[in-house]
Amino acid sequence: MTFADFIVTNAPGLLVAIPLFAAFTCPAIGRISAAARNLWVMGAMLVTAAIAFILAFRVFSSGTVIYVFGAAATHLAVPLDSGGIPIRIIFTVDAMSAFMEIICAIVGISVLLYSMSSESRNSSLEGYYALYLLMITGVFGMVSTGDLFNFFVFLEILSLASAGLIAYRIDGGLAVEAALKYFILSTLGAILVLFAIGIYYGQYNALNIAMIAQRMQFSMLDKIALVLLVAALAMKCGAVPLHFWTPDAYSMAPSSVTAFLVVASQASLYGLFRVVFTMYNVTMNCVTVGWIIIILGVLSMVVGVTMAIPQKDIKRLMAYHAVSQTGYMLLGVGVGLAVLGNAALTSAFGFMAMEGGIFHIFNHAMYKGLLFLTAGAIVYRIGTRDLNKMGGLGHTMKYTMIFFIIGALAIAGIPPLNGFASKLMIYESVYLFNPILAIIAMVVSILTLASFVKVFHSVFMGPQLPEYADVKEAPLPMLIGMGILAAIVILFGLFPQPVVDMLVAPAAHALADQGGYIAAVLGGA
Amino acid sequence: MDLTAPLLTGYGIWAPLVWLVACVAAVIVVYLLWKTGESSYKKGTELERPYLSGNVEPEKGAVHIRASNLYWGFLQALKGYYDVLVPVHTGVLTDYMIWFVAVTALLLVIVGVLS
Amino acid sequence: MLWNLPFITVVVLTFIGIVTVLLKKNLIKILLGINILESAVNLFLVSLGYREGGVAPIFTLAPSQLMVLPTPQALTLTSIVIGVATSALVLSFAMVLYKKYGTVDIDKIRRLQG
Amino acid sequence: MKLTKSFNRSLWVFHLNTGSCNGCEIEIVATITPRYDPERFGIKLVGSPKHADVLLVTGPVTKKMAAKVRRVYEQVPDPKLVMCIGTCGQSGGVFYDSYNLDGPIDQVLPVDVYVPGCPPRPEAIIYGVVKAWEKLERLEAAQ
Repeated sequence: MTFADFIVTNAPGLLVAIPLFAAFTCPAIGRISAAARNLWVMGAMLVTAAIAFILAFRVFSSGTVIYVFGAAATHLAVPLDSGGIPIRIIFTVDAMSAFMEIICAIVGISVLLYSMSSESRNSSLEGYYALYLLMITGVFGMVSTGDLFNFFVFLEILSLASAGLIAYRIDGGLAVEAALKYFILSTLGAILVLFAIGIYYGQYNALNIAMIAQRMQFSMLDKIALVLLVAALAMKCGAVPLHFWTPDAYSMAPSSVTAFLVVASQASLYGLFRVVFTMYNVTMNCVTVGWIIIILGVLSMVVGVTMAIPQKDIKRLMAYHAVSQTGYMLLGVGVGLAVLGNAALTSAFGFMAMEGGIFHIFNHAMYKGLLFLTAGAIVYRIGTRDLNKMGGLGHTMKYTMIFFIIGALAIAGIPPLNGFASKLMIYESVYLFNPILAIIAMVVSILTLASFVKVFHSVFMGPQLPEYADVKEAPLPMLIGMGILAAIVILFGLFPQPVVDMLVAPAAHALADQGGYIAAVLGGA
Repeated sequence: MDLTAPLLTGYGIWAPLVWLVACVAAVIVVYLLWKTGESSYKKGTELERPYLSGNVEPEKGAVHIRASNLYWGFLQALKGYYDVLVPVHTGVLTDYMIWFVAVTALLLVIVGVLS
Repeated sequence: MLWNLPFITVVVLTFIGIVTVLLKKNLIKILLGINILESAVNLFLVSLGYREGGVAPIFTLAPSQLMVLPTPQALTLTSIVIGVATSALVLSFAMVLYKKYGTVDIDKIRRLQG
Repeated sequence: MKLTKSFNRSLWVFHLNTGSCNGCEIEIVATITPRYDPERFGIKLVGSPKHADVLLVTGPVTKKMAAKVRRVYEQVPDPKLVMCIGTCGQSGGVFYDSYNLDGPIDQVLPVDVYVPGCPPRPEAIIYGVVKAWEKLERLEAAQ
């Protein structure tokens, strides 16, 4: 088996192994020199991203990929003597997981490239990059695993690594306070997830998602487990009544970490959709759970944006926007779930709503990452995060201003950019489901634009202030990092239909199609 | 897989390239109009400075409207709403956890009872 | 009554853990509450795998005697390891917060709000 | 002063009050009412000197207003004209021996057209504007 075959067949396993290996060898390589470490980290990320793209291409062309750890053949999910129970840890990478892996790879590359120069002035970067690669491992693992307990382990790896990174620059105790809140809430959430796993194992004697999905009878215990999982994962992705950690964690973390925290929260969102769609699908009362997710979504949208407008800290304002944009995804996919039971409605607009929500996950990761990177560039140059002290930066930081404009227009859903494409799909399909929700969504978009006009005016416009006369443009690696994301934001805005056909539609259908998932794993594909 | 196909959104279509062509046409027209204007003016004179009913322009820092005075009216109008919403974000960890446990309990009741 | 005694202790421990976590103001006590919750979950996981009269699932005794299920024990081991990592991280946070804020009282650690 | 093609079709007017008793202001406003309606010929009152072609100055230039009048004059883009409305601008009018005057308007600005009268009737103002028009045409012919 040539080297290329080895890579292609073991892609899911390598996806997690390489960042993990690079993370733990990072301090050793750092002993040699800073440049060597930077090269090592960037190399590891590029290799992982390449494998992620190979895997995604393989999944989109030939369906779900099964990867069994430690079995004779990588696709031998159900050993012959085990009587139909998949006993080993199985990675099930279907279209939806591959979709999330593409997001994680793209944002990972641009953010790591960005942090090469944004963190260059700070100390103890070995630990920083080790935790960063651990976080990337956590997201890749959460997204591609088919085993529920394995999902919990990667969730914990992600929480631990991101809490460490949030508290990395202590910043007078504020960052540590933010990390503490984030981490204790995540631990509480993880305990709930563990309780749910215990319930599933007790009832169905299996931990594999496909096995549980096959044996699901939606008893009272399953309802409890469903609620525990939905509450924990909704907290992890920042749905409103549980979003309180998001502004603190996003604003206090170093900006390159915040850009990736957005992807990490979306991995929990993916987990929420995986639990609700693949494990329960139509066995549960779709309308009730669908409406729960819709209400979480609408609350997130409204409270997120209204809390963002009076903010004075630039990153805290953007953090509240991350909460409100998560609301859009929850609304989109929640509507898809609510009509899942009724085939006529699903084909009418259910799939369109889900595709809108899932496409919005991709777009949000891109333009929110871009916005946090621009905020980071501003804070890197002028040292303060307080909007009242900024002004007239447009004169000197021209490229950062252009990237900020692209990001702000995309998040507000202004036509040519990718935010508009996914929001339009959400508006139109949600309108058919319930007009009031669509109207709320549009009003929230207007308020989003309003608060970004406020940020743009107070940061970039106005005369050049004397105290920022000598501010230079952000260094090149930061601009390249932002450039990648900006290019994608524009590109996917101009050609949304091929993207929807190739990436988003298969992901939405794979998510909703429980039978296909079970057949892929247990059918011994 | 046609690259320039319009996005089908179940209800209507969205063709970004057609929209872009319209925008480019509009920009060209606006540029032509702008070109007809008078562009010569004496640099460095009062013509460059803003008209503030004849007064001298104040020091640069004071002219720039800072972030917190924007949307003052909006926040004043929604005062009732913000007086409720902002204090809810207390910043105390135990309050956040009470919210978390309360919402979980609420969902347990809803899912347990309804479905 | 006897065979579901562990599940009753799980409920009691969870109740104690949640009450400690929600009501206590000292950060260290909150951490203790979380550890109580972790132990409750671990007990719940382990007691799932119990078999009447089973022995430890060691391979050498394989076919002869009834064995207790090995999977939940593996889960519990991982969960304990994660519990250790969690406690270590929260304690280091508490140390830095005490150094910077001068207190570990949660009501005082609230400079990030609004 | 280079005159552009689009200039002679309309004169945009900016009114500047340098301490007048508002008598001339009322007359100026009367001039632009529908009864006389100079808008037919494109003569319109504008809000900023930066859009203006003609600077309508009323009142004797008080000391405080002198610097401001010069600044506003410089802010009017070329080609421009100055019209002095009312006798106050020409000779201080009723305030001729006041301690607070900074001299008549032509010591502060180069004035093109004087419209005497305290206050001048709207017809006089319109006649003044016609004079300004003629001056512009003479300038354009001389160009």
